[in-house]
Amino acid sequence: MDNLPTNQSINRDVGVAALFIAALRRDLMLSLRRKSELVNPLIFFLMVITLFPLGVSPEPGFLAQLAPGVLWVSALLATLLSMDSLFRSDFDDGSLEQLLLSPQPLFIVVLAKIAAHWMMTGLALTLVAPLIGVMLFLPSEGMPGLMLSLLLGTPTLSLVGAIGAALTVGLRKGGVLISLLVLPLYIPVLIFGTGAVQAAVTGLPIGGYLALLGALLALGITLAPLAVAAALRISVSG
Amino acid sequence: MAKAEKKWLPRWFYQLASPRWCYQICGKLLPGFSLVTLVLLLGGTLWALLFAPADYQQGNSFRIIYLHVPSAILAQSCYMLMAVAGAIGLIWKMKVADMVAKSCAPIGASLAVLALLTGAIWGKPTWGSWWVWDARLTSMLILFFLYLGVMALNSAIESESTAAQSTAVLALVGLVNIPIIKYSVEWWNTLHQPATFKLTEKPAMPAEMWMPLLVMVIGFYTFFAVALMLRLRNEILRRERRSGWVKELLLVK
Amino acid sequence: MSEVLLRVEKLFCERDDRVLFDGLSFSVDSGEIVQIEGANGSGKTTLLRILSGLSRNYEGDIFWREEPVEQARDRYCRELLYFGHQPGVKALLSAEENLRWYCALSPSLDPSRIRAALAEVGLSGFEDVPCHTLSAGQHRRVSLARLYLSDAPLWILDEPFTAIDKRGVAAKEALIGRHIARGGSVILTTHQDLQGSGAVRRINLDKQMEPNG
Amino acid sequence: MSFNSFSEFLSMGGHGLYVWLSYALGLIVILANLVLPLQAGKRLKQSLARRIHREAKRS
Repeated sequence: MDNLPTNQSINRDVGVAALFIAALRRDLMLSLRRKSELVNPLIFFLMVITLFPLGVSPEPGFLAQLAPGVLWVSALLATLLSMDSLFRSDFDDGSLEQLLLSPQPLFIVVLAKIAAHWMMTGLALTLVAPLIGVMLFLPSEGMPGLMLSLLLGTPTLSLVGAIGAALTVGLRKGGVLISLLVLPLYIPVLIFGTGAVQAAVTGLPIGGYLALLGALLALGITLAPLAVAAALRISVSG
Repeated sequence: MAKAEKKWLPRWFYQLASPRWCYQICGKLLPGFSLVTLVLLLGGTLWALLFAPADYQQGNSFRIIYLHVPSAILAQSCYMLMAVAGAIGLIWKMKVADMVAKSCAPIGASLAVLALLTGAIWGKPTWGSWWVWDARLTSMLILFFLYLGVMALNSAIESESTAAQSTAVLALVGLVNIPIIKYSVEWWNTLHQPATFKLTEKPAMPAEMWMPLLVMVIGFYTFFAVALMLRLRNEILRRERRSGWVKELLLVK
Repeated sequence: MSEVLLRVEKLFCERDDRVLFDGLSFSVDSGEIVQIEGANGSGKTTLLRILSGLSRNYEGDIFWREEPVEQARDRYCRELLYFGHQPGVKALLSAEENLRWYCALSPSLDPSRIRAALAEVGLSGFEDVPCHTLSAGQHRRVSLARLYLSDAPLWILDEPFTAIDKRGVAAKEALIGRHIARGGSVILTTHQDLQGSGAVRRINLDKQMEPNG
Repeated sequence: MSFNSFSEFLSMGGHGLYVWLSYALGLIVILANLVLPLQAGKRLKQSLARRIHREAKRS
């Protein structure tokens, strides 16, 4: 009978980059195979936007003024809506336990999962946003500001939302709670995001806003996965 | 590693870690703190209402500052204490720190409500409406939301230790966010209503005005200590209900 | 050649106002099977979750190769295979994709043996079928295939034989026997009696909690 | 003393409603923070004592 290989001889560690890519691929594959989850946030986004002209006024000038805020608030809510599922299925089927028991850095896997989530929600929202901007009579000068601010802002939303998702993953009724936890934390992104769109509409430089959104994103990328990893360990432990 | 670290910390740190010691010391401190609180708050209020001069612009409605500012300061300090206590509980697995963090949340939330209400009332004679999206008031509102989130999470999780740890993580995330929120809200405020009249940003307050304010702030801090100790004692009893000393304590009565 | 792998000292855990175990001490040597017994709700799963490092709601000390497990966390994770209540199999991924992911997560699993392992658990031909078309028992078998890939010395198995037929159980027992023979050790819970796997040490959580027992 | 008479003190130069409302709210919040934990503590001690007696009887 062959003996167990000693610890030193087990040398199959995949590198950090390979691990990140493997985790990203796995999560993208999972969401692509479940089409409904992919389109649900987009449909929600579209529906909420439709409510505003119906509820407030269809008058173009008025809507154009409202558009930056409405677009950003809807994008924020759509992201929030999809957040709960980030770790939920992994928790339910036991893959989360296996993930926590891995000697590989949890930080990397968490970051990959969030990146995959963002590609399926934030990035998709960014891509359809100009279309919806047109429906709300957002002036065409505002479009670059809208796209760029969403591109920089939505990853931060996913990162912060993931903290809420990790904290509530062990709870049956996590859905509403997650919004309570996360919405106040979304406020800075909302302020700078709408600020960028409004500045772009009025022809002011938007570099400052984008820089701030970028700074928030950088902070989020470095700190949020740590908080998520800690929160996951706590939630699974309980 | 944990054991090696322990030697570096002062002795009182470990005594604090003992719920029993903490319960007893709180019991000893409470009467003194209560007395000081009573004197400070009563004296401060009388000073503020009777002797402090009226503001030349706002008249007597200015006297609301003596409640608004201390409660706003306390609401923020309380959040900080909650997050720090939570972090200590997370790192050193110190039960008492968890209990302090849990006891902080309702007190802080109530003080945030007081700051919001007094701010709103103050806004009526100053701006002519009950609510104005002033930067300070808006930040305070968001702080209140953060408190609500912490309390909601804490009550949603059944296991006490898991609840304490999860809440601590959330409070720490909130603590990192508070400066960002404050900064962004201030930016947003100047963007939308430039150079409006600010409630509490006065150039130089004369001594007759800020002295009672100082008394009130200190009074609120001691009041907070009293309220915290009351809640902490309850929490210690509840969490330690199966330990021998609690049983003895309750059987004696 | 037997060496102490895992040592547990004065483990205490309570849940929902109930003490599950108090002062529980034991050690697991290499080449040893330890079976955790007890009635339902006696804390078997909780104990396994604590031993694996998933749950940290306990008091007491756990040592891995005589090093406190908190410090040896990285080494311990490398040398541990945990099979939990939920199989940890993604329904939307195929069996092979599931196993490839686990190989990326833990270096003690050998990806070159995936096909062979799936054949061993009777799933050859199902490698690239999405797992949601498989039955619950097959799900567990996908997860159990990890045992055939594993070079980890310590296996912690929570009810590994549920939803598996007799022949499958015999094969798993043979596998455990081989693992023991090459110097590995196993901690498991099961309702079945282990047969032919040599010496099995039993730890009964019910007896442990009897007064003065 | 900034006021000459008690009625002047009450009216607060026309801002009486706001000032007194604020101070009333302040009083309520402060008292609530003291009374509620005291009550809760009392109830907690009673229920814990009952429980201990129950357990003592049973064993």
